[in-house]
Formats: sequence, C-alpha cells, structure tokens
Amino acid sequence: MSMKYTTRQVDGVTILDLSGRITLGDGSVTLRDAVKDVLTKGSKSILLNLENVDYIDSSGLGELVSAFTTVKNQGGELKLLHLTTKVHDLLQITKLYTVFDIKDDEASAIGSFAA
Amino acid sequence: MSMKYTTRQVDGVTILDLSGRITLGDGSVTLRDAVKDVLTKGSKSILLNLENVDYIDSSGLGELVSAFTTVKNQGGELKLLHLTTKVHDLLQITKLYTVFDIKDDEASAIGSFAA
Amino acid sequence: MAEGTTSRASLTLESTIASVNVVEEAALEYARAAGFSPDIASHLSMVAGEAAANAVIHGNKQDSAKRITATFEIAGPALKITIADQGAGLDPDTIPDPLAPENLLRSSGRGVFLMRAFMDEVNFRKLNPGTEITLVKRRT
Amino acid sequence: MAEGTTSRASLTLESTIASVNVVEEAALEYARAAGFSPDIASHLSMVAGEAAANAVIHGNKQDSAKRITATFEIAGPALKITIADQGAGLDPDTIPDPLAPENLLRSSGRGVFLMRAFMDEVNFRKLNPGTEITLVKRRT
Ligand SMILES: Nc1ncnc2c1ncn2[C@@H]1O[C@H](COP(=O)(O)OP(=O)(O)O)[C@@H](O)[C@H]1O
Ligand SMILES: Nc1ncnc2c1ncn2[C@@H]1O[C@H](COP(=O)(O)OP(=O)(O)O)[C@@H](O)[C@H]1O
Repeated sequence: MSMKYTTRQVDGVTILDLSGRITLGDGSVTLRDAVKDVLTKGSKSILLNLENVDYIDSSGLGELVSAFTTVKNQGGELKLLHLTTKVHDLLQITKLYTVFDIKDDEASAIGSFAA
Repeated sequence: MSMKYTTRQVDGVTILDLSGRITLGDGSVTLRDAVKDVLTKGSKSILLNLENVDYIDSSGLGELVSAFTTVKNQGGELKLLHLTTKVHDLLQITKLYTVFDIKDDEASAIGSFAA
Repeated sequence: MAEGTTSRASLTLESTIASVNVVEEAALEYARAAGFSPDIASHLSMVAGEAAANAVIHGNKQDSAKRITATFEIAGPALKITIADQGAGLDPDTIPDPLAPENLLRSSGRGVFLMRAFMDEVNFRKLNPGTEITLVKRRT
Repeated sequence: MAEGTTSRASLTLESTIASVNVVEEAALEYARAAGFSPDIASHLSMVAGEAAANAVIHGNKQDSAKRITATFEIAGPALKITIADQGAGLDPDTIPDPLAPENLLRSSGRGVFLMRAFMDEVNFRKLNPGTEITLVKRRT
C-alpha cells in the first residue's frame, strides 16, 4: 500500500529506489525519514529513483519539494530519476518540473552531481 | 485487482499460472473462462498453479470446485499446485483440502496425471 | 488507536458488486486502524465482503431501488461491522452446512460458514424488511 | 453501466486518515463502474482523496466528534462526488495560487489546484457549519 525504498551508493551519490505510493500519511513520512537518514549519514548528493512510484498526491508532491529544499539548504543536491508518465504529468501541471533536475539515465544522472 | 493467467504445456499437461484474486465478479469469471478454454482445446489434464494467488473468497472457492467437477465430468483431471498459506488454510477449514489433489512440486505433479 | 476510543463510519450503498468492493476496502482500512495484523485484517475484509455480497445478491437481489448499509465501529479492543439489506430476510438455521459430505462439491454456500470461522461473533437480526448481520472481531 | 442509469452511495465517516483512504477506494470503484479509463479513475480517486483530506484536516481538524460525508452518483455520462465537513468553512477565492513563483516551493497548497486540473467542475458551498465540495467528471 504505502511506500518502500532501498538505498544504494554509486560514485559518492546516494540513490534511493522508491516504490509504491507517496501519499498523505505513511508514504510521505517514509520519504521524509529516508532523506533525513541519508543527510544524517553525511551524504548530500541524493538521487530519487521514481521508476516504481505509480501514485503521488498533493501531500507526496509537497514531500518531494520539502526534501528538495531541505537538501539544498544543507548545501546538497537532490535530483529525480525515471519518472512514470503519471508522475511526470503531475510535476508538469504543478510547474514543479521547472524546480527539479529530472534525469532519464542513471549513469549521466550520477555524473551530473557537483561531487 | 482481479485475476490474470498464462498458459503453459508440459508433457501433455496444461498448466495455468494464475495470479491475483479469485473473487466475486471478475476473478471468478476469468477462472471459469480459462478452464473452459483449455477443455475446448482438447486438453483434459489441468494443473492450476496458485503460487501467486493471495486472495480467494467463497465465490472463488466455489469456482475452484466448479472447475474441478467440470473437468472430472469430462473425464479429465484438475489438480492444484503451490498453495499459499492463506489459500491452504481456507481449503482446510472448508474441508476442500480432501476434495482436491494438491501438489507442492511441479515435476511430480505433472508425472501424477493419468495421461 | 487508544483503548476505549470509539469511532464510527456508516455507508449507504446501492446494490451492486462495486458496493461489495467498497465494503471490503472500508473493512480493510478500519481493521488496520483498529490495530489488527495484516492477515486478520485480510480475513475481516473478506468476511465483510461475503456479508455485503449476500446483502446485494440474496437480500436486495441487485434491485436498483434498494440500498445496503454498512457500519464500522472500533470500540476498545473490538471491531464491529454491521451489514443490512432491504430484502426478504432469512432464517439462519436453515442454511445448509457446507462441510456435510453431500454439500462439499457445491459451488456456493460457504459465505456464512467463513464468517463464523473468522469472526468472534456473527449475529443475524430480522429487519422490516431485510436482514442485519453483525460481525465482531476482538483483538487478543 | 447503461446511459441514464443513476446510482447513489453515501458515506458518513469519522475524521481520520483511514476515512480518506475509504473515500479514495470508493471513488476508484465508482469511477470504474461509471466506465472511466484506469488513468482517469486513478485521477478521480486522488482528487476525491484530496477533498476528503481537506475535510478531515482543515475542516474538521480531526475532531473525533465531527464527521465527513461523501456521496457518489453516477448519472448518465458523469460521476458526481460530494464531500462535506462540519468545520469553519473556507473562502475559495482566498486560496493562494500554487503556480505563483513565490508559492512554487511551498510544501502544501496544491490540493484544490489538482481538483480543478482533473475535474470538469469543482464547486464549493457553505454549510452551517462546514463546507461541501462538489466534484464532477464527465465521460467524453
Ligand atoms: N442477506 C441475505 N438475505 C437473504 N438470504 C440470505 C442472505 N444472506 C444469506 N442468505 C441465504 O443464505 C444462504 C447461504 O449464504 P452463504 O453461506 O453466504 O452462501 P452463498 O451466498 O454462496 O449461497 C444463501 O444462499 C441465501 O439463501
Ligand atoms: N474543507 C475545508 N475547510 C476549511 N478550509 C479548507 C478546506 N479545504 C481547503 N481549505 C483551505 O484551503 C487551503 C488550500 O487547500 P489545498 O489546495 O487542498 O492545499 P493544502 O490542503 O495542501 O493546504 C488549505 O490550506 C485550507 O486553508
């Protein structure tokens, strides 16, 4: 029902592979905790792989924005990878598409971080 | 939401790999049509792989029984393979466990058909 | 949810299979909210769906003028679900035993049996017209 | 479901997140029953959930004494959903535009915008007390 994630490290970038739903309640809280956890561990280059996230609501969008600004305020970068059409459309109509750095290819996404 | 299946032929046995829910409405109808289809094509040795069926209700149980008797009445055999704990428990409390020939291993299940 | 908390939801639904699914989903949500394990929540949802299916099919006979109602109440350590219809009613004592050898191969008749197997209490009450079934499950 | 068919469901639910999920699931069921595509049904469900979340959180402020109601009506080629709460009410004209540059990085404030983006009609009505929001989507 709600969101799950696993964490990988590639060339100094922490990749969170998210799956499920980022919505009011569990899903949003899980995302917030996950990003906090990565920052606490000292990593400031974060790539959220949204390939398996098929459902986001306005709370989930809000959590993505919060994660983005939290990481940025700590001098880091948070980027998005592999949007589904549904999530892509949602970011487009809310103009959040212009806020996030959105990537299609994992290797070049990793290379794009300031390091 | 509802049930899906794919069909395989192994040594004269038709294996239906079911997944999803066998419940009132779509799931039950899909199972009925699938078994009818196999019989129409002339195969009378049918193995239902329930490994990926995680939810059955009383309608679904009824459809399993119907499939069993339909195949039997045409001189064939219908057996069950790889029950989840949940489905196993449901067959146990309804005593349907004693009606069906239930297998754990695909190879020996195939060998057990009269051919 | 804290012990002693009482919460209530009531649904009035048309006599369709979509309504059966809504009752199943609602039962799953409230079972989770009441703190039941995923396995028990799944059984509660299934059994609530059986009662709703009976109300829609046997009770209201899918008559578009008739409604079913479902209520959910979390009270202390128990979830109480009621499902009511506006049908002709039933005598629970006349429901055949699905475990009897002559019924084992029937393609239906296991719904009320499953309710009794998975719930702590199953009660039928005659309405005028219709049937109300009360299902209670306690956390242990 | 045939053109012209009208069906109705009404849900009275406590002011909890579980109730938001129940509204989402019910919207999904009735959107399917009304013949909407899976994508549109998913949007309808999300938007109904946004309205229910607002009713629970902003309207009733999760007060356990207050209820939200949700109704679903399939009428001809349209699904009409209403969500009502017993809160202080709102003036829809004062809702900030989430697309304005100064609001783009806010972590909330996109719910009503999404309702308007995905539905054919979004209307607010003042209750005494509370707010009723009506969402209409037509099959094209
Ligand atoms: N709400 C109801 N109104 C009228 N009759 C009912 C109702 N619920 C159950 N019954 C009767 O009880 C019988 C047994 O129900 P059940 O055990 O659920 O099996 P099934 O629905 O598969 O027949 C039904 O066949 C029906 O005759
Ligand atoms: N049912 C309601 N009762 C009272 N106020 C509401 C209601 N729905 C929305 N609002 C107000 O409108 C604002 C915008 O709502 P919305 O666009 O859904 O964004 P969000 O819920 O994320 O703040 C809310 O912050 C709230 O002040």
